Amino acid sequence: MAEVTYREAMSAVLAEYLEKDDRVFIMGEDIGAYGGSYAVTKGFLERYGEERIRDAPIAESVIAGAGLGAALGGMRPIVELMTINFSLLAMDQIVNHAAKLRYMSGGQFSIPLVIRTVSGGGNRLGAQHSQSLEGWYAHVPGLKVAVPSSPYDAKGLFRAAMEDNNPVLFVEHSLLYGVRGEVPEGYYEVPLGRSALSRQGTDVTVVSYSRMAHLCRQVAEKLAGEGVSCEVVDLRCLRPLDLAPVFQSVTKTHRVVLVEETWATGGFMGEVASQIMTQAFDHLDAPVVRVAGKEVPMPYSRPLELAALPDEESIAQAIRDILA
Amino acid sequence: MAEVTYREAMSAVLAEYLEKDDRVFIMGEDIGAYGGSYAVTKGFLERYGEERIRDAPIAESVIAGAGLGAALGGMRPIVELMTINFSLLAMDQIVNHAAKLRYMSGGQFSIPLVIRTVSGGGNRLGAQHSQSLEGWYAHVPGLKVAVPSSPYDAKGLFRAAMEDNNPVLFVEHSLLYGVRGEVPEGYYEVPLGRSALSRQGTDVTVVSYSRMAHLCRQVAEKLAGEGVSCEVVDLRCLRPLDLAPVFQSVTKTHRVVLVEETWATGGFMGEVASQIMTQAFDHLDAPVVRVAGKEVPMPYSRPLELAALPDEESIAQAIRDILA
Amino acid sequence: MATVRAREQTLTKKELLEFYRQMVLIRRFEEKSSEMYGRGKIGGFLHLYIGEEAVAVGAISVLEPQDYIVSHYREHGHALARGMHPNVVMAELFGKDTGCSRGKGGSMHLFDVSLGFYGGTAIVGGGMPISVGLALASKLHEGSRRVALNFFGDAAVNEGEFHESLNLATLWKLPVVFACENNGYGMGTAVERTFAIQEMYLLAERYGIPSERLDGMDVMTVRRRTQAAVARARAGEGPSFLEIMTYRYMGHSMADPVSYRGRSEVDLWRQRDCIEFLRRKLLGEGLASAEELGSLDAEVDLAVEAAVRFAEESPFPAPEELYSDVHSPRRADAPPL
Amino acid sequence: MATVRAREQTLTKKELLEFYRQMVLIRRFEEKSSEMYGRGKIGGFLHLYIGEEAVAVGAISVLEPQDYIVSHYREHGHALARGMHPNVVMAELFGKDTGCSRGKGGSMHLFDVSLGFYGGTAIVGGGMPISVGLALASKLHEGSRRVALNFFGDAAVNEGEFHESLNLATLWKLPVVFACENNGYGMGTAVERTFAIQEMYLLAERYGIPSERLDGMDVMTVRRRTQAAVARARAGEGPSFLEIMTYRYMGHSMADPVSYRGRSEVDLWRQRDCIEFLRRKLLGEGLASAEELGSLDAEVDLAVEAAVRFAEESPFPAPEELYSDVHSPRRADAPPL
Ligand SMILES: Cc1ncc(C[n+]2csc(CCOP(=O)(O)OP(=O)(O)O)c2C)c(N)n1
Ligand SMILES: Cc1ncc(C[n+]2csc(CCOP(=O)(O)OP(=O)(O)O)c2C)c(N)n1
Ligand SMILES: [Mg+2]
Ligand SMILES: [Mg+2]
Repeated sequence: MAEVTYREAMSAVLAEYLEKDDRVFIMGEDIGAYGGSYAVTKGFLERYGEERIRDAPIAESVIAGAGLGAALGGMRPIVELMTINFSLLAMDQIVNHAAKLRYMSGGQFSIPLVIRTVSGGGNRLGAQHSQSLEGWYAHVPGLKVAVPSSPYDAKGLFRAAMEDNNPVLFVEHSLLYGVRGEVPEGYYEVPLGRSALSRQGTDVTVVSYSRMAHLCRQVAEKLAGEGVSCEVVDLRCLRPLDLAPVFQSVTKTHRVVLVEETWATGGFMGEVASQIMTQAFDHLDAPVVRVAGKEVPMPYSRPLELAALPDEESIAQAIRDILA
Repeated sequence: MAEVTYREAMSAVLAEYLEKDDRVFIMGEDIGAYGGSYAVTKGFLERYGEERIRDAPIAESVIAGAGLGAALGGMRPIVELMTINFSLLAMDQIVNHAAKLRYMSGGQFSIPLVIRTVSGGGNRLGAQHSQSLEGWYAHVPGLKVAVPSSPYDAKGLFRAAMEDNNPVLFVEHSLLYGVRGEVPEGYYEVPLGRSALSRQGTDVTVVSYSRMAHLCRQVAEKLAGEGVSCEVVDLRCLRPLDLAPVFQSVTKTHRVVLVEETWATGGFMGEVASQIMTQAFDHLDAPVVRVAGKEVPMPYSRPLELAALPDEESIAQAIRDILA
Repeated sequence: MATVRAREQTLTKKELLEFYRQMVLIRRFEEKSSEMYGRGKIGGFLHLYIGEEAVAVGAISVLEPQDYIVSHYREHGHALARGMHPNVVMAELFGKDTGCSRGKGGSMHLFDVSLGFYGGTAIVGGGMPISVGLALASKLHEGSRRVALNFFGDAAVNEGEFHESLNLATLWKLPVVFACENNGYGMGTAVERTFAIQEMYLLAERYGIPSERLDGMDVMTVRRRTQAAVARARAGEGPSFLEIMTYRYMGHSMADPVSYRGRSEVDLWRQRDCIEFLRRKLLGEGLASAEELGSLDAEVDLAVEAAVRFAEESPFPAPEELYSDVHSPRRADAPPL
Repeated sequence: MATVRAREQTLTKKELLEFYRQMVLIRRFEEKSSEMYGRGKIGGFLHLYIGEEAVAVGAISVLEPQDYIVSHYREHGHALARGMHPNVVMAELFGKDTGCSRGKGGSMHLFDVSLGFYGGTAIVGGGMPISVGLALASKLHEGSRRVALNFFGDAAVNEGEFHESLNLATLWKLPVVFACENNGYGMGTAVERTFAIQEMYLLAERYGIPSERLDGMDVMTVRRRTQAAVARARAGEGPSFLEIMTYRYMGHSMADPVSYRGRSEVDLWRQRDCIEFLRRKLLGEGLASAEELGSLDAEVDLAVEAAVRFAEESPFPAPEELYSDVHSPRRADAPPL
């Protein structure tokens, strides 16, 4: 198996679909001449031409809406919203239209639309460019939300998103693009709505997704050295949500730490905590612990930003605490 | 004390501020010549004139953003977004700007902006007009979110919102406008971030807000006849969130039912459940139970819509079940 | 066969009678809807198209079967003009399982994929980006053979999406026709109180596309001008904008007390009523007799009555339908798992 | 005193030298920022204003102290031209407690309420509605005595908010000046690839407001035309739109490899460099000697060095600052509780 970066995995799988099906095209801001703000589509314009690599005006609502319309019209559009912060400008098209058209029409349409976007902080980009809002989309029936944390999952989940016939929000993380991992040569998919048991352990169940799942795995390695055995569940997808591996894990560990990057209040892990309580109430030896971003707009100043985000140390400490 | 409707309470308190301070003005869609889609501002245009009752173009983003700008410029704008469904078109201005400007500027600005909007379903308005998205705004540091369930709270919370110096999303419910309740003549406020113990009881703690809180009180009355004693907590405000009365109640009842109108997955009550687990873990005799909207876009057809929404019967049944 | 010479086109008597029939059908249908709303058979909002019939009928008459329509919440007229059966539209308003959206959409969300009828959105301006996307699909994959006809109201022109959609459609030369139904009001707010540019087509024109204002009370004018726009789109020459001047006789929705305009304004428009106009023309030019028209009227009355009966007798969706149609199954052509 | 006759206005030597100083200050400041970014002192994105100095300096020179400025993320130049001290701007870029936003904003979020400087938004187009609101406040409460000057890029014109903002400002005759800095690109995408209307001012004009395109490399032209727009706004005559043609010599941000345009295009613009242009004018017309300008240059160098030192030596915000400034306290004039 080849080791590739998350970025390379994404580039490869995008190219794969462009080559496989001429109904696939990419539309977004600065994906062509600029090569994509995270260089995922570098060289695509030259390779696939302007018709299929469509640099769009800075106009998120029509980008998303035109993607939706093109999907209704039989294409398989891949729409890129540069970051999830800007997706707020497209939210009406995603939430009020893409998510609802099939249902409102009594099932007449399929909507093979994949919206790629980038979430998360940690780049010193300040309050307007550092949010992790994927949990909002995961609240909406009619959408699916993928949140891969590794090159393997990125490629596999993206295929699943493309083979799905529903609007999928595909949420990458800017700090993961450089992360390397093994990716098989042949075709495989990671189904939407199947969490991964990333690491087996016996003392505590650590649940997370996207970049935080990546951190959790590193923390688990480190804590193994301290004699702490963490079981790590990577949700991989927030909607459909698969908590079965979590419930199962809890019957073994009896303790849970939930980690997410966004603000705790109203974060998606509240949902996860709630469901764990319902499904595994009798197995819990302690309340579920949540690690999350601090409840402030993201500050620019480096020491403050570091303090605002969960990191390996704060995750490790939460794990130690719950075991203490 | 006079009995007035929720609508009358809102009209009165809006008029009160228009009369008290000439920096107050109202801006929104069809609030003037039309009288407001829920008739809250009926007659205002004639009484206060075009300068202060500003019918705006159907352009939610600039409505919210101009409200924000006017607040920065020393006014005390009341902005109306006709329903929370349309607020998605203004979300960037609310979430990326109003919520963050003070923090990003290192505390240089105060933002006395109140955004009124209407949430909820039950009017046969279909999927795009029936959402309850206030929980999303409650996730955002820098915003406050009020969700009154009675004429008394509507008036008192609105005053608190107007006296606050921060952007407040003030979320009314279309099915509450006709509800009557006692409202004192004199000045009073209901502070933002103070939940109400709406009803004392001993068997189970029922937590809710907005129209669902209204229903929960009615259910509690009814169940009293069956010998079930419900303690009802009305959150009244989702951010700041005050769960102290809930935690206290749980030490007495040991059982909790959470009721909200939106879809369960990623709903705000997940947060509440999570915090209850953390703060009152040892007092719970059973997992917290959640009653919520069904996980589908709201259907138009009456029987389906009724099935999609929590109602008195489904709330009562959840209470009976948790006590069984 | 008797014909009317309408500048660039020749309409047959048959076509004109069909226009007449469709306009009367829409009007009767709406009147009946209003009545059914009063009886509690229809819920939610109900936005009637009465007064605007010539717009839907004239514009849609030029479309080919493969074309797309994207409309807004005042779309009963568009649905009927496109050939949706009154039965399934009325059943939809009743929330019945036999409705065109299986009762899940309601008045604001009529759909029929087989007719290329893509709704029905209750979000002002929300259909514009979607129509641009449909046109993009057509251009990318079908050489612009399919045209997207997008109806929206004057107030939608206030939304940012208007600008974004016009820009993108123009930039990419997409086969879409933007048909603005300018009825003078968005809810209770008159156009001149919300839009800086009174002549909307003058703004659209600046994007570099053919734009014009036209009389929406004359079905032949609407047809003629739409025909030019659609032909252009189909020829790969890109979008056009039509500002179609019309009027809704009723309130914005059934909840509207209509306090913002005077009776006399309504009367003025009623004098130019599109149905009366065509009726006079047909009679005056000897293209139809009063009897012929009367029998069309009667036919329509029967159809509307039948639609109500159909709706009434149809079942509500079964309870388990609540959960169906949220998601599509996996693509048929997807690799096996 | 020696003066330059610039059609409608007369600039004194002192004023022209001040323009020169400000433009050189901005350029040196940006060059130094770039260097500090390379050394890891500055993080995140960093959008340099090099090449566009005449726009900020010329436009802002006409404002009164009570006026408002709303800018975007490429706003160092606007901040400095408005009179923010280089120290506090550099300290902000360093994320220091002494920064103009106390280190919380960073390069894209400079603020100074005492100078009416309202940021600094990192959302393309996001400042437009806010500037409209500031102008509304001015009109409602101060007889339009305060003018809002709103800077944004050519790409912002693609956003729906452009349309919504222009419409509202025009409709309500608000004292706002929309200053579009057309530097030919939004990130790596050339204007002609994203905007259907190549001459943006022609679109703005259709809203019914004075709109023009002007040379942004000539600080005197920028000043003159902005002066007219600001005067109009202050007189209660409503908004104007200026399309100011300029160019950024550097990449979009420090991360931009600038693969989308050729060296020769940059060189062409550099030949029209705004600082060189003014320098030649000052020397050519005998308004300043090479020594005078040299000493201004040296003064600026010192100021920029001092700014770096100030930023370097300033402390980071204390850890507890993480939680401050999320909310304002209750209104001072609120009823007692
Ligand atoms: C985004 C959004 N904002 C507001 C509304 C509320 N609303 C429904 S219809 C309407 C007026 C639209 O008028 P127009 O576009 O002229 O169409 P008409 O009703 O006249 O046919 C408004 C404001 C909405 N549905 N969607
Ligand atoms: C709403 C939004 N969409 C996309 C971006 C990403 N982005 C940042 S700057 C930029 C280009 C803006 O170009 P322009 O407005 O011309 O200003 P310039 O950078 O040329 O000064 C883009 C697309 C953003 N910040 N906000
Ligand atoms: Mg209208
Ligand atoms: Mg630019």
